[in-house]
Amino acid sequence: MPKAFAASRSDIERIYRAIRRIRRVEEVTAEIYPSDKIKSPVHLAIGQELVSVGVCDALRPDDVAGGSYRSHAVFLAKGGDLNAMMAEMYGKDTGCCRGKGGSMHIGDAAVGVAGSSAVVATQIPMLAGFALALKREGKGRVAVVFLGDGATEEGCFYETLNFAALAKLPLLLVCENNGYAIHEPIAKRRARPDGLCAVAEAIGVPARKITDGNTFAVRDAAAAAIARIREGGGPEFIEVQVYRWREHVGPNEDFDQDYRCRSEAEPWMAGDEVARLAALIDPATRQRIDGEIEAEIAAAVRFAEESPAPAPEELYADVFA
Amino acid sequence: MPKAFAASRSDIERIYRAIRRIRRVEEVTAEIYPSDKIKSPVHLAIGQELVSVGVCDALRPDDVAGGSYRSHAVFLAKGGDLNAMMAEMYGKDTGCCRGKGGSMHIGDAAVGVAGSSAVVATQIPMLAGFALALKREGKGRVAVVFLGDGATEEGCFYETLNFAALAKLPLLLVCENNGYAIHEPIAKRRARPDGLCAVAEAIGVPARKITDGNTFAVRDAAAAAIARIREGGGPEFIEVQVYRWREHVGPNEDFDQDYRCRSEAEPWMAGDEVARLAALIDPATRQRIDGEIEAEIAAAVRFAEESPAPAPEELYADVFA
Amino acid sequence: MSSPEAPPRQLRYVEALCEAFDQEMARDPSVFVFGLDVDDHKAIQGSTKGLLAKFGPERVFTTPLSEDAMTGIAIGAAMAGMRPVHVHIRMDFLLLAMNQLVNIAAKAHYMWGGQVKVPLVVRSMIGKSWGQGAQHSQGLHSMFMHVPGLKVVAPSNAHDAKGCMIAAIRDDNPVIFMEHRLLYPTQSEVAAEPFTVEPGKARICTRGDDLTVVGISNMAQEAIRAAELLHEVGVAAEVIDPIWLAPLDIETIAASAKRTGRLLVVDNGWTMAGASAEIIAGVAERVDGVRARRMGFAPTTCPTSPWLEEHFYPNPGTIAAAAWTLARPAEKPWAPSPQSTKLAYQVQFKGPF
Amino acid sequence: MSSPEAPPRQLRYVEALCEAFDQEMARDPSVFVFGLDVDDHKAIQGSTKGLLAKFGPERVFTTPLSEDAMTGIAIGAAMAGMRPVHVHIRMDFLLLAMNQLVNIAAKAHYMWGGQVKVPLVVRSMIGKSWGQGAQHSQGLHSMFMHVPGLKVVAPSNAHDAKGCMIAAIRDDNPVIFMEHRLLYPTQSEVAAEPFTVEPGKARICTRGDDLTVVGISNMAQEAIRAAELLHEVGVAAEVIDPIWLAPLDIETIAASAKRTGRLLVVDNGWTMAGASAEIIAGVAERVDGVRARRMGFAPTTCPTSPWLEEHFYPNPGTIAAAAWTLARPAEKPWAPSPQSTKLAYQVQFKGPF
Ligand SMILES: Cc1ncc(C[n+]2csc(CCOP(=O)(O)OP(=O)(O)O)c2C)c(N)n1
Ligand SMILES: Cc1ncc(C[n+]2csc(CCOP(=O)(O)OP(=O)(O)O)c2C)c(N)n1
Ligand SMILES: [Mg+2]
Ligand SMILES: [Mg+2]
Repeated sequence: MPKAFAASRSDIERIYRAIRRIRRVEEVTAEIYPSDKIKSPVHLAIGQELVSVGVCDALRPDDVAGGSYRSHAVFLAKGGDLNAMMAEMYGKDTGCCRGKGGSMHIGDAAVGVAGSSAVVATQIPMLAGFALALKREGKGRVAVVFLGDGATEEGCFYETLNFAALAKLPLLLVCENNGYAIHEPIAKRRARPDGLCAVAEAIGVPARKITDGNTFAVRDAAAAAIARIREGGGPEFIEVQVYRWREHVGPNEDFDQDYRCRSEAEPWMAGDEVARLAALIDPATRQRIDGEIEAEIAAAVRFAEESPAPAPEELYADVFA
Repeated sequence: MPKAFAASRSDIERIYRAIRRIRRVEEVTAEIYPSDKIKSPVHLAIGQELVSVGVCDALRPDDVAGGSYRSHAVFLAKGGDLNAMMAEMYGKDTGCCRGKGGSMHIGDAAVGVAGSSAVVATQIPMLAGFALALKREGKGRVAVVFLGDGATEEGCFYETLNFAALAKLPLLLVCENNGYAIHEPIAKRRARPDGLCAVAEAIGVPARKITDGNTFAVRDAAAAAIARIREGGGPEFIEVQVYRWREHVGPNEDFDQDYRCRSEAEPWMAGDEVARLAALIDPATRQRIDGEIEAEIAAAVRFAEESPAPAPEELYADVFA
Repeated sequence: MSSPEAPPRQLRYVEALCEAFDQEMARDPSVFVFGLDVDDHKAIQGSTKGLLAKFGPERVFTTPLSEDAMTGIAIGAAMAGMRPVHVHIRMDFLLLAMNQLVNIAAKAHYMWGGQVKVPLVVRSMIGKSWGQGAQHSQGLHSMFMHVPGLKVVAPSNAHDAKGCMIAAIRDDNPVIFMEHRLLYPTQSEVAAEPFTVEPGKARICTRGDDLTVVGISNMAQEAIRAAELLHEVGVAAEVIDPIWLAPLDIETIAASAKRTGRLLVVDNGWTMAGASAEIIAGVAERVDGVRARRMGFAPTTCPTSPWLEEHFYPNPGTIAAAAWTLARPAEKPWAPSPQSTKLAYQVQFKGPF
Repeated sequence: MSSPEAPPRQLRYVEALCEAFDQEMARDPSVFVFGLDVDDHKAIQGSTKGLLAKFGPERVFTTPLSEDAMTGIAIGAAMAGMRPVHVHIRMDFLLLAMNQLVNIAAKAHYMWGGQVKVPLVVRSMIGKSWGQGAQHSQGLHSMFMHVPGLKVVAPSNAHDAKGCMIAAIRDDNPVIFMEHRLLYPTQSEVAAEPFTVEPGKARICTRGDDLTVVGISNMAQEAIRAAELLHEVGVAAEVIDPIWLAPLDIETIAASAKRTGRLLVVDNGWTMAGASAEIIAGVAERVDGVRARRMGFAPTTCPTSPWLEEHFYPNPGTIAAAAWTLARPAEKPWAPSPQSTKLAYQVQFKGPF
């Protein structure tokens, strides 16, 4: 995979920090998981962090983003509160959803994380609805929706593409194509596994595919698309080829299961953005960044552990607004 | 519109008879309608008959077809019983659905009319299901689904295209694009109004558009597609541009309403297939055919009028098989 | 909130709805009305008439045939601070939107810990008569009542149509707003100023001591007609219109049933695991010894044939007969004459729609 | 049909289901099993294990994520004479398939005048515990019970799982087959030969004269445990498992309630306009003077936090306490100790699934 994008030192450091931070949050979550303190399904982003980071780096703080149950990376890249996310996974009252959403439903309205949903593809029209509101508002804000390859098979994906194009909504659709839906490869699910961009284009949404696993390629494509979208150009679609390193749900690797093999993962691991970007940064800076990340994560875990459980009567709160 | 397809005399007579018969059934239905004897919404096929006739002419009797609430033409072209259809509209016990379905739900299983459905697009996966069964059966039978342009906006349209292509189902999708969904023109509903075939192709279904309103063009395209489908080639999509002469639902014209004007219809009326084909047939033969049709329709109306109403206890029959 | 000086004014149900949109859209720029055909010349039987001209195509617009996504889009827009009114010409089509309504709209406020609200109104119309048939006639309110987080309302007259619609638009929660096609031409007195008919309050329509009859949606009208027929034979029925089905004012119904000792619930929907079951169970949990019965759609799919359709629905005659049997168990069955059971609003109605 | 000579044999719920598929697929070539992930190495928790190898990819296959269309495809295939079993790993996802299930599957036989049949089985699993949360935990059986033309079944043990599945596959109507994730590892005696547990017959699980407790799906197990706890304090509960929810054996329940005079219905779902309302209303219509209560999910969205989730569901302790109050209204409230209320099958269960 060719990796030759121009980026300043501060770009690299910022992006490295963002990716490494997410990677480490996911790894720490995986380490905690067997303790059963996190009583909620977790779908880790390990290996796919570059997409959220690349795209969110091109967003304004007042833009809005949302994704699926696999949204730790989106949440953190968009500026979601790490303490609140960790506490949410622990089911604590201080969680971003007060313990009611768990890992699959994290959101942080204050920084434009619209929320994530566990029924595949449901978030796609939801973010288009945000885009509709942002368009009416007229301040050039943009909505971004992150979705998996599997989500493109649901009817509402196509329906949303059409309406978004028809209404020229300020919506960026970002498909993280990791080639699998749970254990089913895309070839068993799509007549034209390579046709996602063609579908978007046929419906009326300009599309672009990024296959080289480079965060800056994602960022540059997103930045260009977002600039056009802000100007009123209507929705765009970006497909990013990635690889999921861990099992679909849960903390482990699963190359010993019979649906995929490690050799498929190896090129992705070899080209890992965390390592590649780390190598581009001087050791002292890197050490400082890494140390800050570890401290932040440790504090977040402590925060989650020490936070109070919700009181029983909280069960009945917030059914209605 | 160029109209220059080679067809034998008997082809022309057969096709003429089929189209004229449907046209007249629809016209007679429209005449009866104000009497309130038909207590059910009717969606007439006038102006669009050529699609059902052209496609069904290329089908075997043991093939299966189904459509939407606008399916009088499909029903008759596929060989459905006219008496039973007329009695169904009258709500009589002798109706094809024993008075329980009405105009929007006609079906005749004996001749492969799978049934028609009034929730737009629902019939699309249903016919794909028939195609799945026919494929497993392995006798080369084919399923055809007729749908409107509006139906292509529903998620299940795309979902079905993908699965049909993936599973190489023996399914022909025929879109009767009359440019409107009720009173809404396609330009208000689709970002790319001319993109239906492109969408099908992008998903993996070969597609072809016919714009000249020629029944033989439809028949030839359908015959070619059906031959490939029978051989295991998988689904195909045919879009036929047509025009609806009457109001969306009900017996009248509606050019005085403010959503479309007669001048839009005039080229279609001028190129009407009933008149064009009639002119190709010698007057004596034509008179004979026309006479037979009138007699058949008159008999069907009589049959419907004279048939008994269902007994009240029929209400409770057939909830479960 | 209605002004005491304003002269009484009769409005049709559709006009009352339209006035609600008109007033709320003028008041609050975040309100918009959309859905298939809201902007065509028929304007959803007139209920959206004039809105396009007044508020423009950004606030009054049709959509592709994509109920699932368009519902999600409405939800997202609501979460982002707008107040969408999403219109469906048949309630049957909401079955395409169940995932978004139940899995997102109902749950968003709760599952995201109160961070977001979904002030969404979903209007839908129930078809009846002239062979609407299996897929154009369903009253599916019970399915929505079942789900915490949704409000459900079914106004039975023009006054409530306006007041409930304004309340629904102002509500910060998703509201399933169920209309009935047969009610559209019916008139009642409707105040000209904006007013609300608030969630969770039933209305006692007629007073009576012999039995309590609860009528849902247009069945409230049918029950009132049945009460008139019963009155002629000396049975005094207390007819209650719950108006809002979620939250449901079960206390008002239970208090009445406690007093009369007899409860007949008439729904415009199937009875099995439905609103009528809820009302009877809710009363049974609160009051001992009430004798209860329910009526609703026949336990079948809706047929198109008029000879069958006639028996599919409760009507003032069958309601009166059932009420008689419940109130006068010792006497022999009675039913009003068929001619006397017709409702004015049913006679008015003419197909094909 | 089970042979008297066969030695008793314990099977887990998932194994019992798998055996049903295995036997029915071998018997009838028109049966096929499909749905997301039925053919992967996890094989829907083992319930479809080995089927791919034995019956091949034409009869055991995964699908795209397209619940709406795939349901329609199953319906069409069923109308064409096949017998599809469509599998969903969560009942919540059926909300995407409501249009096809309610507008076509339930109505096809009726609306096409008996010309077609829809012998379709829709399997779905209810998730519970370990933070399944808002969208992975719903028991939506009540919505399906509401619709004429659908059958609904919720077996609570391995024996019924096999017998109901075979009955469902052989049934000529669409059957919504509701499983519960927590029941999967539970064992019971299951005959090796094919047998059916036919629609419309409830089972009396324990005999008792003090009150009738109806438990739906896994709540039948919880109710049996509650009955044991009640037994220790001298209350004899008659626990009934309806097994089939549509058609519902209300007569058996009503007869029991008539005898005990007290009825507690415990559902694995919300109570409002749900199965528990139906059962109470159905009994109230048949028997005067029964004191009735219901329990089910809290009237909230399902939270993920274990501290909240704990209070969301009925459990043997809360069931026993409610039963006590119903059976002994004059005495002071009682509840079993928390330790004694745990069910073996709940303790076994471990996330993340
Ligand atoms: C509507 C729906 N169907 C099925 C599922 C079960 N399910 C959960 S995740 C998943 C795979 C989704 O794949 P993809 O969209 O590619 O996302 P990824 O997990 O690869 O990030 C499936 C089928 C679901 N949650 N929602
Ligand atoms: C799911 C659904 N949404 C809306 C409707 C209302 N409706 C009935 S016909 C129709 C237009 C369909 O247009 P098209 O598919 O082009 O068919 P045509 O009537 O032009 O033949 C609409 C919107 C419906 N019946 N079903
Ligand atoms: Mg994927
Ligand atoms: Mg059309």
